[in-house]
Amino acid sequence: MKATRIVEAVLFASETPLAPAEIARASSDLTPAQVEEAIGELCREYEREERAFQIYPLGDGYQILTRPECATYLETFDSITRTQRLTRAALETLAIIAYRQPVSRMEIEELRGVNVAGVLRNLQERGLIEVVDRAEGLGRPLLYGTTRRFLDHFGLRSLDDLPRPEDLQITLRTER
Amino acid sequence: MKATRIVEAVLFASETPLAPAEIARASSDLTPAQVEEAIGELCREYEREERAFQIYPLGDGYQILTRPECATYLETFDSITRTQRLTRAALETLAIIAYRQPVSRMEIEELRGVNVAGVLRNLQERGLIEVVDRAEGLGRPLLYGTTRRFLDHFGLRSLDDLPRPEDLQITLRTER
Amino acid sequence: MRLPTPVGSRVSESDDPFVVDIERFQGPLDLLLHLIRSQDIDIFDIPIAEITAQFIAAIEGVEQRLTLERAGEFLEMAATLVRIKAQMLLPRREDMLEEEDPRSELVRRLLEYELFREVAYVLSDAEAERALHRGKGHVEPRPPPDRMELPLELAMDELLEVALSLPAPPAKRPHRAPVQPITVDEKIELWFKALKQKARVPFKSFIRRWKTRVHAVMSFLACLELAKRGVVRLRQQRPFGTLWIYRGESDEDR
Repeated sequence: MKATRIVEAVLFASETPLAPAEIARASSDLTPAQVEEAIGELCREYEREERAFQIYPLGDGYQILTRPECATYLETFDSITRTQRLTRAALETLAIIAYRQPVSRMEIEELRGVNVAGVLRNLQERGLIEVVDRAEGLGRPLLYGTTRRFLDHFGLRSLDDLPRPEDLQITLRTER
Repeated sequence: MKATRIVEAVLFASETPLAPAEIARASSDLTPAQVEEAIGELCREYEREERAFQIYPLGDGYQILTRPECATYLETFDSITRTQRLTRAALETLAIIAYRQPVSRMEIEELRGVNVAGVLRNLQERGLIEVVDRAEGLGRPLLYGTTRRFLDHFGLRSLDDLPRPEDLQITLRTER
Repeated sequence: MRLPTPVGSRVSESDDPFVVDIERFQGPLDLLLHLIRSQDIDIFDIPIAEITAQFIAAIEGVEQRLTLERAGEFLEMAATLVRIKAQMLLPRREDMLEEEDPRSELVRRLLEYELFREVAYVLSDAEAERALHRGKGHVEPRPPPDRMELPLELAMDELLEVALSLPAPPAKRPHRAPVQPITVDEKIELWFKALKQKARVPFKSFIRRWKTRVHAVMSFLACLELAKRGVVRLRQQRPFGTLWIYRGESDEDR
């Protein structure tokens, strides 16, 4: 069977992003490089045929998702959990973890000026952050980092996709 | 947006077969008859473009599924749908914890006569048991109990609903 | 990724900048930033007296409206502001460098917090954008499947059957020492030691410190073995009476 077809079958059957190396496991004849090539080919085909979906890079993998233009037509089928957005407290905490990881709860609280125990628990339950290490020193506090799912949730390829602090408009105001 | 594109988006996003009338809910401009027509058109497109998937009639609805020829390539990913079974060791340990919680590792080992560290870790990973407390006394050993997921799995409302026949050698602990 | 819209446009403001709904704010830093930014105050030259007054006015009655912990966070900031104000009123010492502005630590915290607040808005936009894409299954994208997500194949009667086959727990739960194999030879050693000090030893006294049956059995086997070798003699006056172990060479003790 053609590589494009195998890759398409695997991507279609998956509900999560898959890395090229993972997709390549489908067949012993398939290399990650061939998978990448097949994905490129499929992307062009979907574009040409005006499919309702496209292959999107997410984290270190790829996933077939519907195009944003279709979103309004799918709203009636939305489940409640699906549309749940994060609170500002959660977003601020995630922002700090994303940039400062591995980071302890105390450091986050210092930065946000508020207690974050509940928010951390919540983010952990949603699989957006995880304990990645323990710090040295007193009490050996847990250190948090973001997960693969974090990238997926925000449609990011990697943490490098996050804006650099100097790109934010805020920097204009920090200059004297 | 073209009817075929809307229908494709809905079919793609759905995990279950959808009847034409259900699909038509995506847009007020869409009738079930148009949905049927669009499905016919999509089927022909998928055939012509040799897609790895096709639209199949299932019950009174339709669902996009990968073609049977692709099945062999998807086998490596079957763990996604495969169910998990517990080993005898895990089952025994779970039984002891269910009926004697909160219970320490030492007590379980005493009953089973073998080391259960690995089994406990495994059951914890599966979310069936958790650390519920620490015992008093030397070393303050961790005490294990069953989780919410454990109850959910058996459809129990609480631990009191666990069957307790007369000849059960292990009795639910009442103290603590 | 798109750049965020400016902070000011996100915070809905009333006409009076310091009539604020405290529950809308993420914490004291958020509120303080709002007061500063909404009045176009230079963050590097905060009029502390004015801002402190506004801050305290804004958190008036905070104890009633927020939980004790959240209220405490705001009150702590109020105390910090008052302390900074006091420091600024103190006459400056001559050796004090210009950088040692009592406000500088607060400014550093505010700028750092503002940065992350900004990133949070960027993330919020990214989240909204991502939500426009629907994956298969139309449920929230899940992490790589792990054990938690595999349906567990286990019926209650299966668990119950296993539970029924398990041994009863020991009546007493003695403190369990690490399991060590107990040998007759070991017990023989102990008998030798005991009989070195006394000419006769009651069997009972010997096994008293061993709580388990296996120790008693091994001790008894050791006695028999020693008796067989002629090293000790055993004596029991009547059935179930005290069993005495005599040193073999002390025949005259009889």
